[in-house]
Amino acid sequence: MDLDSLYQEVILDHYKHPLHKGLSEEKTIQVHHVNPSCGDEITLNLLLEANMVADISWDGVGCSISQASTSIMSDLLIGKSISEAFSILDEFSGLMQSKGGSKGNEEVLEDAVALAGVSKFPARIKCALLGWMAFKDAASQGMSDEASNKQGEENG
Amino acid sequence: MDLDSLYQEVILDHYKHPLHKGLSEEKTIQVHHVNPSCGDEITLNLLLEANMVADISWDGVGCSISQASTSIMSDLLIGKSISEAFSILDEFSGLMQSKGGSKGNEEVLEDAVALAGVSKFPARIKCALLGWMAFKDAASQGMSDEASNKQGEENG
Amino acid sequence: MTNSVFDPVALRSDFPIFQRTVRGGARLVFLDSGATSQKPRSVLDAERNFYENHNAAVNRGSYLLAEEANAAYESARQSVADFLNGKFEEVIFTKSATESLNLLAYSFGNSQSSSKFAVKPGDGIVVSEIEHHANLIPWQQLAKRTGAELSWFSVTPEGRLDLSNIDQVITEKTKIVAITHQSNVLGTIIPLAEIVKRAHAVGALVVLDACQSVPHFSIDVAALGIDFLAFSGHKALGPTGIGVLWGRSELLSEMEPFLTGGSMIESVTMTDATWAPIPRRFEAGVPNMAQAVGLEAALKYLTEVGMERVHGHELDLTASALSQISDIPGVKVVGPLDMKDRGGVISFTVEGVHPHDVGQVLDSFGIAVRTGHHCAWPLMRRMNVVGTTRASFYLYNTEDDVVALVDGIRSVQKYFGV
Amino acid sequence: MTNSVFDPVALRSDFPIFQRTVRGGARLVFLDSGATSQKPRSVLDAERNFYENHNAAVNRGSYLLAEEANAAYESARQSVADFLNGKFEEVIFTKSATESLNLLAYSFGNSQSSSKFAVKPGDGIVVSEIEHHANLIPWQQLAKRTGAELSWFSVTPEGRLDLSNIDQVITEKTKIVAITHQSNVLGTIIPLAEIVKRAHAVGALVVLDACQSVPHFSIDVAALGIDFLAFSGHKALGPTGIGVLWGRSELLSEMEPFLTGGSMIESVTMTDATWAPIPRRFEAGVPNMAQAVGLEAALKYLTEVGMERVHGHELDLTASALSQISDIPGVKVVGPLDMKDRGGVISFTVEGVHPHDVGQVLDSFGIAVRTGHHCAWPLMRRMNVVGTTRASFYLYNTEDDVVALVDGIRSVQKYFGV
Ligand SMILES: Cc1ncc(COP(=O)(O)O)c(C=O)c1O
Ligand SMILES: Cc1ncc(COP(=O)(O)O)c(C=O)c1O
Repeated sequence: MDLDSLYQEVILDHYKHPLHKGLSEEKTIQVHHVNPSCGDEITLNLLLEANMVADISWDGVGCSISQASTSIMSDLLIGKSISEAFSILDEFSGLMQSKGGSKGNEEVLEDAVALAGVSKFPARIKCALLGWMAFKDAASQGMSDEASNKQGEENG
Repeated sequence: MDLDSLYQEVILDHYKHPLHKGLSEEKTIQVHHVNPSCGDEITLNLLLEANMVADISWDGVGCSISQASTSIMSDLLIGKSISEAFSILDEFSGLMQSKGGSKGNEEVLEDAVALAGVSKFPARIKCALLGWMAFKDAASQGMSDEASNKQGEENG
Repeated sequence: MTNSVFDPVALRSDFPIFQRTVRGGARLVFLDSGATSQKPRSVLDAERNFYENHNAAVNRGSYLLAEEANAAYESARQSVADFLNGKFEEVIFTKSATESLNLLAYSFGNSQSSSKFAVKPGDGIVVSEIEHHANLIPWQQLAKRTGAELSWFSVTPEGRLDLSNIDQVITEKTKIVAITHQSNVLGTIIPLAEIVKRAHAVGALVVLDACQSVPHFSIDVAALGIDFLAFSGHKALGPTGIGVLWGRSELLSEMEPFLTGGSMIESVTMTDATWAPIPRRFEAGVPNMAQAVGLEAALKYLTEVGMERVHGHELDLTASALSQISDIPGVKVVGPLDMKDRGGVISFTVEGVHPHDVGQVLDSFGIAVRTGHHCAWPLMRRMNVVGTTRASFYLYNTEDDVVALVDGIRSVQKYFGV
Repeated sequence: MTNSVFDPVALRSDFPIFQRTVRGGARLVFLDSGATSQKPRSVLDAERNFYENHNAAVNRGSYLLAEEANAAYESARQSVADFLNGKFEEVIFTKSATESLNLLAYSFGNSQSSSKFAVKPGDGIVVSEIEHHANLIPWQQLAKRTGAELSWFSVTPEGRLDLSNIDQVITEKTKIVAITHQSNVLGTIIPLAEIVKRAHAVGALVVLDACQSVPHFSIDVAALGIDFLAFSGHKALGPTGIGVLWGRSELLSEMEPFLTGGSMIESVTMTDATWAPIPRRFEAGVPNMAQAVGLEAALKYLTEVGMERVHGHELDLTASALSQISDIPGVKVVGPLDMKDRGGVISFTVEGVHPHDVGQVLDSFGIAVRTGHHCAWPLMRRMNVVGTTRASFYLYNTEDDVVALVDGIRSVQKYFGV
């Protein structure tokens, strides 16, 4: 059944036992994203240290796909450099657009390949991307803040 | 041919030699009407005297149907009492709504029965009614002016 | 369509879409008519016949096709007027209920300050917590633009409109009361008469969002005593791209236009324009003619089936579904649990499973429901849910559909192990 | 449709309406495509296929039909973007060009005073004397509401836009230049490049009313350098009830919404709302899905025929008609007499016969033309006519239609003895 390709065991596990859920105090930046078509919301705290993703923590409400995807994403990206994280994000976005045509590169995406089936359900792609897009937004803002802080220091 | 039922000789005659066209100075009231769908316009002067239609004069641009109908209308209604004029107007409106089902009551409508064919051409009914509606408006306004003048006098 | 017994199974054959199957060959169990309805063949035929035989721009030509197009379009207007028990010139064709409601808000906003429709600082606009965004945001925006104050009826935990404070909500300052006839989430039908009475007592205008009522039960605008009403054709078996604004003629004929352009004018110069009488004043441009004709066919279809029978059938299905669904452990109905003042919409939550996932599993059995906030986000917060799964019924649904839904919900629970 | 020779007679068989006859069995000579076009079978089939197989509300459901409806609707958006050489998110579906133009005027009017789109007292809005009411009255109203000043290009006696005073018309104060690409009355194609250059030099936005150009020749929004463009589907072989607003994404994404309601929001509380990104921000409510799908089929049909061939064919017919009509004594063409910068629209007057009567007699021969002011009343006054008779050509017209028209005009003169 097609449904099983969507709801892989891994996904249901992450859904029931999400990783890094619960906001940590330590953060460089916080973002809040919503999926206006279903009302799902996520708050994500990102801690950047020397161009590294030092920590991600998050909270929010959402379906199994968005919760599992955010759980997998945070576990996967913590400890990576920002540029590594962005290239993983690109890889994942590509997988989501693949319309079921790709199984995903497990070396890069690890557990996130379990979300490959989502690409066959167009209405769910946004669910799978919710946490990733929040991370992307946070990281971009965090870096530009850092950049302007640096510039401030240099100028000051 | 259907066209000839629309453009009766009488209509083309009135179109080429319209009666009471050219605004007279003597008037109780002046109204201006337009047909917004084709841009035709009419200005009509009405002179009321003791509840009689003492004079109608008019000017304007319009198609053969509107011009002929206004010409016929003015010639027909001058000299009638207002209540007679309104009942002729009702008769004519009824004829226009008849969808080709009526030839019109010649005793009441005289030359205006030549416009019976218009009722088969829904887009032209407004043309045929333009002058009549201007008269109706003028007469209604004229009467209410008179009424309020009278009341003014009585109150004054 | 016969006038004898109501047979939804026979009637389904009038709707071509039920000939197709969905996921993996499943029968289509369409329970999302609250979002949009399916179309009978007669509606599609009417539109096609317009295009194939009478297509021309209305109001604009004196040739035969244009005459026919005009007659078709204005006949549609008369049919809508008859369906609502309103008058011909009181029916304005829009593209949707959303446009109809925005039309009102913008027209009021465009009024001269001397006009009785002008909305001023200190004036009140009243809505409710059950509003669809389409009958909420236009009024929020009007309030913001004019300095008027927005206030609202709240909703009881059961999902009823709370009118206990009606005299504090609708006050002497209230100019507009804009309210939904039947909630698209809860199925609740509001106590309209009481609201109309109070609103008119203080001189306020009543705008009824009838999106969920006009398609489902017989509406008589004169008897309801309201001032304006909006609905969408696509929820009433009609085409997409057509909506209706009905308004009392004495009001409409004094209101400012909304969209401006061709056909709505009396005369135009480079700097100024004057307006045509209603209904044209509110219909700028070449209108959605084919869609109006399609809507006429839809209302004719509904009339031939009989609105009482449509309504009765929906109530039967709803009563059956309501009792079966609320009996499932772990499933909670959001909205009234009894059939009093309630239409054919059921929202529910399944403990431990997000609505989106409920919908997905149901979809795998061919069951089409809607999930999420249903464009009524404030109501979701009020009911303390992130969203719901919603099943909505229409004349083509059957008891088999109810069975499929109830079985489907149990499968959802099994699938997610809750 | 083959890619070999262009054969309008063969192509007519794709348009069901040409199978019917009109008054007294006459062949339909349809010369009113400037008002609305006829529809090829493929457009009607596309709409019907949507309703019969994929009908569901977009943006709202996670079931199969809703996925399919979404895919169909967004594919239509991509097709429009491709047709105009714009981007996906730059295409907003409206109900008509009239709505598209009103959307812009209202959105600008809704802007905060700090916004770059705000229109303030002293700001300038520029139009022209050739405007259709749809691209004139919305700007008159915006000017009135904001205190901005409306000014305009005038028209030469020949029917060309007079740009001799362009630097006085478009000034440093000008914020918006809203102009028609091709006159629906005169056929004139305006010198757009010069206007865009001047407008952008002073920082003004250029709004193009492309109702009469998009259906008739190939448009590349990037190459034209404009900021916004509006057209109606029904004039481009598409269904009624669908229009397009194209706008540069960097502009649209900073603009205030127009219609508010479902699907155009990011989040909503009882008192406030925030907006979704473009294109959704400008598409409140369940959209005209079937009509978007129909428009896609129409643009596909045009693309398969080839816009160059459509345009070339129209120019051939127009050149032929123009020379024959202007040769008839007593007949005066209103608009350019040569083919330079001119599309397939010819307006004319017949001395001694009112346009309405001209149209009526032509109708008796099965010839459908439009008569009156063509929603361009100020232009009529400028050209010193009460109205004109207008013939407009499209891909399905033939040289036989031109012959019928020319013979018809002579018959009009005979009938009225002029
Ligand atoms: C130049 C021009 N602009 C605007 C319009 C308005 O288009 P619609 O009535 O389809 O909104 C038309 C057609 O009527 C037109 O020819
Ligand atoms: C109660 C209610 N109001 C308004 C609307 C808006 O209707 P539409 O999207 O057709 O404009 C809907 C449906 O979506 C509704 O259910």
